[in-house]
Amino acid sequence: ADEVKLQLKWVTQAQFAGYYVALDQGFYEAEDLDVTILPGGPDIAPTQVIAGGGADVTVEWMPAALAAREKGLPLVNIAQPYKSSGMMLTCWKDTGIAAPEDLANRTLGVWFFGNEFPFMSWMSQLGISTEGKGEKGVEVLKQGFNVDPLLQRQADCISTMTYNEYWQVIDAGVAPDELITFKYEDQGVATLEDGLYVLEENLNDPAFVDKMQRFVRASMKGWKWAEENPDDAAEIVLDNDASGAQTEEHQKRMMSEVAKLTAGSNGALSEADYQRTVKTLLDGGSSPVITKEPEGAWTHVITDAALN
Amino acid sequence: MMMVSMALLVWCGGWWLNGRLANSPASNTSAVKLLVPAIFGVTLLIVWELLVRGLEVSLVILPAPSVIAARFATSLPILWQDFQQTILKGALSGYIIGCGAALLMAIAVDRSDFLRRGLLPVGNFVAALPIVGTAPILVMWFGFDWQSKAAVVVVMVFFPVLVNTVAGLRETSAMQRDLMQTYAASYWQSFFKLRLPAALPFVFNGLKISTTLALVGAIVAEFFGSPTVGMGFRISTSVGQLALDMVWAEILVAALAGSAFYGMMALIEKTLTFWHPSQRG
Amino acid sequence: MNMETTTQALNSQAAASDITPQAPVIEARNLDLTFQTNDGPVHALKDVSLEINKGDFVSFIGPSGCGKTTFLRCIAALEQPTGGALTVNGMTPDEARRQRAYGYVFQAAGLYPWRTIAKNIKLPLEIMGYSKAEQATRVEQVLELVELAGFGGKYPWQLSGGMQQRASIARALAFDADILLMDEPFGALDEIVRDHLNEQLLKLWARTDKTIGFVTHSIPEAVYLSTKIVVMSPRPGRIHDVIDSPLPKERPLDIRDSAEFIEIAHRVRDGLRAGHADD
Amino acid sequence: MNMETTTQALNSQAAASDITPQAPVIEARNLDLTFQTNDGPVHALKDVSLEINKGDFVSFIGPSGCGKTTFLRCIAALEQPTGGALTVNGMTPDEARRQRAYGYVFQAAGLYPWRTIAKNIKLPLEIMGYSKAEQATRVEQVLELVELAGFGGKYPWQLSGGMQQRASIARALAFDADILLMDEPFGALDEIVRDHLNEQLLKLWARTDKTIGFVTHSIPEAVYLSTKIVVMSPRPGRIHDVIDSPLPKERPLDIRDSAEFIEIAHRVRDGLRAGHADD
Amino acid sequence: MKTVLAVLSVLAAIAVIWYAACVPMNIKGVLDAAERSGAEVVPATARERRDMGSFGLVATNSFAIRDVWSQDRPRLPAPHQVAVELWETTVEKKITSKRSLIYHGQVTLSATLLGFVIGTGLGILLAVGIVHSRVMDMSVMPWAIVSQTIPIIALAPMIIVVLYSIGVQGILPKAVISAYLSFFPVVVGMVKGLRSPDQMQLDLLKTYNASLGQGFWKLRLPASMPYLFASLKIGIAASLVGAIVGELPTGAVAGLGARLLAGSYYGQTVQIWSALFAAAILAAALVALLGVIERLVLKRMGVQA
Ligand SMILES: Nc1ncnc2c1ncn2[C@@H]1O[C@H](COP(=O)(O)OP(=O)(O)OP(=O)(O)O)[C@@H](O)[C@H]1O
Ligand SMILES: Nc1ncnc2c1ncn2[C@@H]1O[C@H](COP(=O)(O)OP(=O)(O)OP(=O)(O)O)[C@@H](O)[C@H]1O
Ligand SMILES: Cc1ncc(C[n+]2csc(CCO)c2C)c(N)n1
Ligand SMILES: [Mg+2]
Ligand SMILES: [Mg+2]
Repeated sequence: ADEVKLQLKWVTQAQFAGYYVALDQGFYEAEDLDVTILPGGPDIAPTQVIAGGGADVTVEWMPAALAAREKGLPLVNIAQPYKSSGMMLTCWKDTGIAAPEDLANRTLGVWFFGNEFPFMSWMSQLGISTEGKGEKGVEVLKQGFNVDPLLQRQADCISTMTYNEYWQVIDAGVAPDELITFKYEDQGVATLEDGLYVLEENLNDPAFVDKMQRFVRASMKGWKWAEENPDDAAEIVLDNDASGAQTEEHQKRMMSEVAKLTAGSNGALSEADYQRTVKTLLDGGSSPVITKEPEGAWTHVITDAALN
Repeated sequence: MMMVSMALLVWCGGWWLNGRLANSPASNTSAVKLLVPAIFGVTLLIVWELLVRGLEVSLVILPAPSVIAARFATSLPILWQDFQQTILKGALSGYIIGCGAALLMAIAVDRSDFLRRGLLPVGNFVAALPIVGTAPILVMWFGFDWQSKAAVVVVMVFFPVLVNTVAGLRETSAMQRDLMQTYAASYWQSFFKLRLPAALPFVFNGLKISTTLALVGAIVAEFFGSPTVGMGFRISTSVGQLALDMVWAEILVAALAGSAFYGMMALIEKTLTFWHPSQRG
Repeated sequence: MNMETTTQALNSQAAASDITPQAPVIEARNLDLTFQTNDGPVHALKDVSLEINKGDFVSFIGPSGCGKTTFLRCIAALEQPTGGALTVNGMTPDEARRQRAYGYVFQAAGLYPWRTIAKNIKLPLEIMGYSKAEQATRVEQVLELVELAGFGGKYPWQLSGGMQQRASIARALAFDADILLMDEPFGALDEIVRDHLNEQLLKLWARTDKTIGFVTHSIPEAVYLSTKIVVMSPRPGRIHDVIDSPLPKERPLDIRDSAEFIEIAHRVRDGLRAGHADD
Repeated sequence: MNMETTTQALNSQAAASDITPQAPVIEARNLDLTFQTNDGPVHALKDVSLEINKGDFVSFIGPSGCGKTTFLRCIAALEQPTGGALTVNGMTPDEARRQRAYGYVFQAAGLYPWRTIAKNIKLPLEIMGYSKAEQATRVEQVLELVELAGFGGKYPWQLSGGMQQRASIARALAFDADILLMDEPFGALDEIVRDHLNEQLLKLWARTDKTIGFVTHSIPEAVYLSTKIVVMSPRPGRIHDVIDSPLPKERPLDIRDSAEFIEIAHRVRDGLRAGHADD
Repeated sequence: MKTVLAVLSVLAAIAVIWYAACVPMNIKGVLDAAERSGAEVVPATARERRDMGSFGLVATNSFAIRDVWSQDRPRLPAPHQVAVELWETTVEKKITSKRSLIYHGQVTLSATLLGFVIGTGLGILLAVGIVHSRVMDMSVMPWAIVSQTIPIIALAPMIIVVLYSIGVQGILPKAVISAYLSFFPVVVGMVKGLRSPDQMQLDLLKTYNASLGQGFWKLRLPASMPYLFASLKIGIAASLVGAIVGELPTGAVAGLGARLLAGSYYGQTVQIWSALFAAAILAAALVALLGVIERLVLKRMGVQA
């Protein structure tokens, strides 16, 4: 069997259910693949791992991947299981925030580590500076791993994913109507998340391409299986979580939310979505994520072969 | 391959040169004492540069020293801001508060045998709490700005200083204490005239260990939440952006600041405990 | 060496404290001291009775471990006897200590390495609250007395062992203690220096009427200096013999060649040997 | 100071020694040693010339800091002279050291605390590669010699200071060194024990015909033990007088009351005093 | 005995302070929950409460105090909450369970021990080199100090990636990080220890014409033992911290570090605290174990207690 090492962007959770399902249900095996899934974490830059040769393919957000490309690390998107973005900003309603314009002069929690790009683009579209509080500025905090800054009211808003952190806020006893959320999708600044990326040079190797075709085919099969059997998929994820930290309730709910994001995709990258992401990123204001239109940052070679 | 063998050559050359210097008659002059480690460091840097170039190591894995130096030179304003936030505000204030509190506590502990017996084992236990666990808690308690970093530093430096000071205050010989007895000296007289001076070498041991702990503590704490400035913030953000040259520039700042901080304490130690055999050479 | 000023100061003190001529300054009755150690109890002093009068110069001599140091420490309230009675100037040793009645010279110099010689000698003066001017003059005086004038600014480790020991003697002489307790103060010195310091000590004693307790291993030294020689023997530590010296207070160095001297020395040696034989 | 007698004595002595009748075992010519210290150079030895013959027992006496230890260390190649010539058995001191010609007894016992007394004595034997059986018998022998039989299994801190010092002497005697160098070995002992060890040392010396260099501060000890007494004086360290002892090899303890003894002692004392006056 | 009593009373005092501290620390969370469940809270809204002092809130809402010790996600969990969690995750869980702290502790422990062995070995080797070679002493020592001013958490991911890229995965990368933290105290302690023999002891061997090796084995090494153990105790604690730090960027899959992180990620303060205590207990146990070994070794060497 051919070995494939997959680097995830984050810890083992239903966000990556498709891959775990494919592994668990033997879809990879059926394609004659021996797949190792490497969980990520707060300190892992998947781009760096793949650059170092620690993985063959990685799950990454497109802004980070394009930024890496500009830094001289030629990553190529070979598949895009996630159709839409799950990112949003979650705020306390009682702070008086009702619309994006009200964000000025607030304290906002943002993820960094390469995940800050969509937020920066959005703020620059709103014409809000991120350099500090003011009429047209916000104070940005580097948000840690959890939703405490919101719960402790150290920040008025924090970044959340529809499938994860938002529900942690709810689980902490907050009623949904105490909150107001701004989805990046709704604000027109959505960027593509959780695509599959490989190193460009590897695509010159037919054996590698073949391996990736089989990998993507099996993975997409896993995703579709997960969408249809969310509860079973969540169980599979739980079985694979070595930290023992995930709870069944949380993973099942995450799976059902994730299914909404993956539903629209058959695995092939939509060119329109790509263009929208690039445009958002180029609009990044004073310090844009990428400075010029990337070239060759994606390919349909794999999905075309895999999905037909 | 050329560069790799050149690296090997430079390495051997550096050692040879240092060997000559260290065993020369001039080896006790302060110039040589500075020169030898400097040559070692430079050798290390050249070897690093040659290996990275020779083996064509990717920039996003390990940048060459020249690249780091260039980044350092062009990013001075940012580095200075980060230095202020992390070292001057976070590490330094935490260091002063932590060491000060530890010194006061040590005096209290030293006065009461009961406290010493009870507190030191508990103290050693608390000191073993890993910072990666305490940092998120302290960030939750003290907020995102430098106050929480200072709190982490306080927790980190408190026990080394306490333990060393308590040990130092007990370091006097029986004869030295008996002498004070025959003078019927009061507690504070014998404290200031005997126990404190005798404890100084130990106190400085703790203070020196704590310099590096303070630095590392303040930086690490920023990984768990920070404003958008600071060395820890910059490092974690830059890793995510694959700006490894920036990461290493910050590490360089940390190493420079840490060495300077340590060297400063060592210098103060030297002037205050010049009488101690370890300082007399 | 000009000691007149010191002498005056010291004399006036001595006269003032001359209250009860009859009562002994130090009186031990059936003193007992047992140390509890890991290897079981050590009987360091057993049934020790001794009277020391004002102005006495008492030497203690005996094999290693016979309790000489322990007895001196009891007098200075550095050790608590486990039995018997001990009074100093009619008080308990601890009360006497609080009144700063003692100058103690330890076997090793025990100077504080972070203080210069002068500041080491100043130490007791600072603690006892002497005025700055008084401190300075006294330091000058005693430095001269032990022939260390000019070395006040040096640190202890810059001096030889003998000079350190002299500094520690100076430290004990700097303040006005009635009772001087000296635990083998000249052990580390060579014979010439030792002779010299012996002479100085005798002069000082003659001038000031201090009461001195003195531990030594040297028989000639004990005989030369003392009005009373206490020979001790070990296991358990006890007094073997107390020899009152008939030698006059005025003692030139060559008194050591006199028949009287040699006789006393012989008696001490016999006592010592007997003590050793007990082993 | 009379160098003629010395030379004569040396010659007659040399004639008596068996192997190389003409050559002295240790020969120093105009030896010089200056230490470079932070406070400037210290002239520890100046122009020191001395010959020691096989079987000599040479004592070095002099005020603190006159270079006694330094001279012994030069002989043992522990210190490098800065001028002059020094030969041991016709070789350089370092060559002699490599041939393991020395047994050195330091001023403090310096036993390794992690080794029992027996294993401490074994240390040089292990290093010099003696067989296990040989090691065991030698340890037994020397333990008996210094009267420590039965204490081989104890650790140093379980013994008194005197016993430790004896163990360290045993350690130096355990292997076959021609030359025994002893730096104030009995300084810390009381007079009775010291007398006893002096007797033992003399007996051993008589039996083995070793050459011994011995540093002491005690005039009677130097006179009692030596065939030759070297009086040194300090700043710079140099030889003040060399006194050949006319005492016989057989020396009971009470030889110390003889007129001859007292006369030599006087001469040594005078030399010492003169050395001090140089200060 | 006296020590036990003293420790117990200090612990009791800490517990009292701790319980008391829970009141101001947790009052806001309790009041938020109370407000949601319809209770009358003064002031009534979370917005207003945000800007108020904790003690003021305690004063105006004394009814809520008893809840501060039983919250789900407290800012400061009460001691019994931590104890219960510790108990449940150690004693009441199967050792093989992923929720068992013993399972995670053992994962961390193996990396700690491996790192400790590597770090100690390296430290001793360096110290031996430094003591015997002037060049090493002059050139390496300053840089060893500098190495400790580098924040390991910044280096850790890079170390992992570099090791990944040369094919090293699993326990070794973690061990390398923990070795990095533990070698320094060992170097410092051992250099001190190997240099602890005084001039006389060294001269003695010189008069025997002992070789360098004999000097090392018979004098320097035995003399350094007390120093070695003192630094080993510091080293093993540092090793444990290293292993935990190393667990974060290795995907935090298992181990006490993963536990800490997961607790932090989901705001499970009780879980963080119990993992923290588990780590400290593990460190204390390792140090105590070294203490026992030390006593045995030194006793065999005859060194006085
Ligand atoms: N603090 C102590 N604890 C236990 N035993 C002690 C203590 N101090 C002294 N001893 C023991 O008491 C006995 C008497 O000791 P002391 O020091 O008085 O003897 P010494 O006559 O002064 O001997 P030396 O001439 O060696 O100084 C010895 O056996 C000694 O070991
Ligand atoms: N390693 C050294 N460095 C500098 N000076 C030294 C050193 N060793 C000895 N000296 C100096 O050399 C002189 C002679 O010292 P040495 O130890 O030989 O004297 P000594 O006669 O043995 O004295 P003591 O009777 O006190 O042992 C002294 O002034 C001493 O301070
Ligand atoms: C330090 C840190 N960096 C990034 C993220 C963001 N992130 C990366 S993957 C992912 C999906 C999981 O819900 C999220 C939120 C984070 N949380 N913490
Ligand atoms: Mg004594
Ligand atoms: Mg000497």
